Amino acid sequence: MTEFGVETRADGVGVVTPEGRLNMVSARRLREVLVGLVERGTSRIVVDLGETTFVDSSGLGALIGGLKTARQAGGDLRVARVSPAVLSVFELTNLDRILRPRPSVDGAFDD
Amino acid sequence: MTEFGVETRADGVGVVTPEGRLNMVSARRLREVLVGLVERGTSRIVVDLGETTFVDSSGLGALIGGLKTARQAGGDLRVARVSPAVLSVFELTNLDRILRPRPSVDGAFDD
Amino acid sequence: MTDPVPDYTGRDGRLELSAPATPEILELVHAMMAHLWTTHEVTAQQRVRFETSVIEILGNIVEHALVGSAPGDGRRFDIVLDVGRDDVVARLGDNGIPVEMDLSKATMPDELAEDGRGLALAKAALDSLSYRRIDGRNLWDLVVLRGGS
Amino acid sequence: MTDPVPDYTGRDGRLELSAPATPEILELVHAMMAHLWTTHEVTAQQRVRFETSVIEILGNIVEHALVGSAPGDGRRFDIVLDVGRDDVVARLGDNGIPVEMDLSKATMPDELAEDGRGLALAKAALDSLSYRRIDGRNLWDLVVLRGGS
Ligand SMILES: Nc1ncnc2c1ncn2[C@@H]1O[C@H](COP(=O)(O)OP(=O)(O)O)[C@@H](O)[C@H]1O
Ligand SMILES: Nc1ncnc2c1ncn2[C@@H]1O[C@H](COP(=O)(O)OP(=O)(O)O)[C@@H](O)[C@H]1O
Repeated sequence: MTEFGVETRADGVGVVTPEGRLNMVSARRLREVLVGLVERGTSRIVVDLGETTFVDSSGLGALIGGLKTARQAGGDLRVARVSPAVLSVFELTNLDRILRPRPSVDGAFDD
Repeated sequence: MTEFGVETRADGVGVVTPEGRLNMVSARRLREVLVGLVERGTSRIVVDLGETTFVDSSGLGALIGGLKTARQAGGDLRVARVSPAVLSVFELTNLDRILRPRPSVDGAFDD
Repeated sequence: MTDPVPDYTGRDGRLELSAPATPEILELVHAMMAHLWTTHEVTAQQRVRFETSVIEILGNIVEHALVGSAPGDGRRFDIVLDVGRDDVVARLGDNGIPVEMDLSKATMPDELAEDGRGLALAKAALDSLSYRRIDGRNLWDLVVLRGGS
Repeated sequence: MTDPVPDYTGRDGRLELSAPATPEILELVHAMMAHLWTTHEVTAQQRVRFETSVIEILGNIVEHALVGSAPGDGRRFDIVLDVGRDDVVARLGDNGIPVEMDLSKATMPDELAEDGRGLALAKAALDSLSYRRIDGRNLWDLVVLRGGS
């Protein structure tokens, strides 16, 4: 089952690390985690997909939902460490443009 | 799939650590590992079952085969760190007497 | 969609599962696909396209099985999976409500949409996706060809 | 063994798999049982007794499916698994050779024996094990009761 690592860095950026598969079961939990972070004032968020082996359309929906919530609060959501398998799902849905994957978590907010 | 850790300690005792499930597929490999150790002169062997989640009758057969081979070469085979689930399989087959589980790998040859 | 219904019973290596249509079952279907990959060499690209599509279609079945039915009221599905020499195929069947949509019109929604991507993703990932209603059952046939990647 | 053949079709939560009778399939059947345990509370003792027995019977089927048949010649099996209120049940079926042994005579071999423990172990672990040959098929029914532990 999917576990979520959640931490807030010294620079105020929240890092969420879903482990395993992001499907209709775990996407609901990811949504809650992302909204919870923004509500507590953390609107700059990196979703570290380095431990995520699979993403389906509900996982993509949760990421887009998080992105919109973060932007509404003046922040942003970035995804990092995307595997080739997950990247091809981004590409098939044309979401690689809006969820532009960053190679590392540390540098995800550098631009 | 089952992996096997194999090491020979400073005191000459061989330690084999099957990880995962010991069933008809992996039992064959365990047999080969045990015979290989005895052939290379290591006849005192501890099978560390601390990472073994399941044992069926072919796994039991491989352990008994290893025990006999080790004893024929003047050594012995001991099993250590047996989980409650695996212990109940030993008990159902009355093999807990001949494969008397030891709590630790280090102390498995103390008696 | 007027092609004859493919017959998979001659595929000796096929896996068939029949199970309750619950969200938890997705993990077991992932395990079935993982089993297929251990016994056949299929490229990583083909695997991800197939797995994603199967989970999208099954996810929809599970979602619509839950709508308007109490948990445990016995809504079930079945799935056939097989890797052939030339293709990887799945058939999903369920006795749920008929699907009221035209598959040919399923297109990718706006980039900021939070849902509505499932069928368009499966169509984009597969070499062939077809839906039929036969004898009160929904039947979905999914194909990834092994030729290219 | 003259009891009527139990009918499991009314069990809405059952899992049914049909697959090639290969050694690799054991891992997938383990995954099916793991799925059962995530959806039902069964004691650790009952789980290990059931899992071990299912794998013993299936292991025998796989072994005998391989004897005298070329790999890939299409020998298959099916399995039904269910957790009910009072029991955990499995039925395994295959179209292999009839089993030429008297289950009531399967006893634990000498402690230094390297095989011959499978059926005796399943008998010891289960509350009920029965074998029937029906319509050219071998049928094994396995039951662990949930009452005690
Ligand atoms: N198995 C199904 N049963 C009934 N309706 C379905 C099924 N699959 C898809 N649909 C219909 O098609 C629509 C689009 O599905 P999809 O592209 O997967 O997006 P989403 O499920 O995110 O809305 C659904 O909203 C539903 O109305
Ligand atoms: N599915 C089966 N098909 C044919 N023969 C079987 C089957 N299962 C068991 N047997 C017979 O019963 C014997 C005892 O089986 P078992 O107790 O599992 O021990 P083992 O398989 O280690 O010999 C087997 O050697 C075989 O002759």
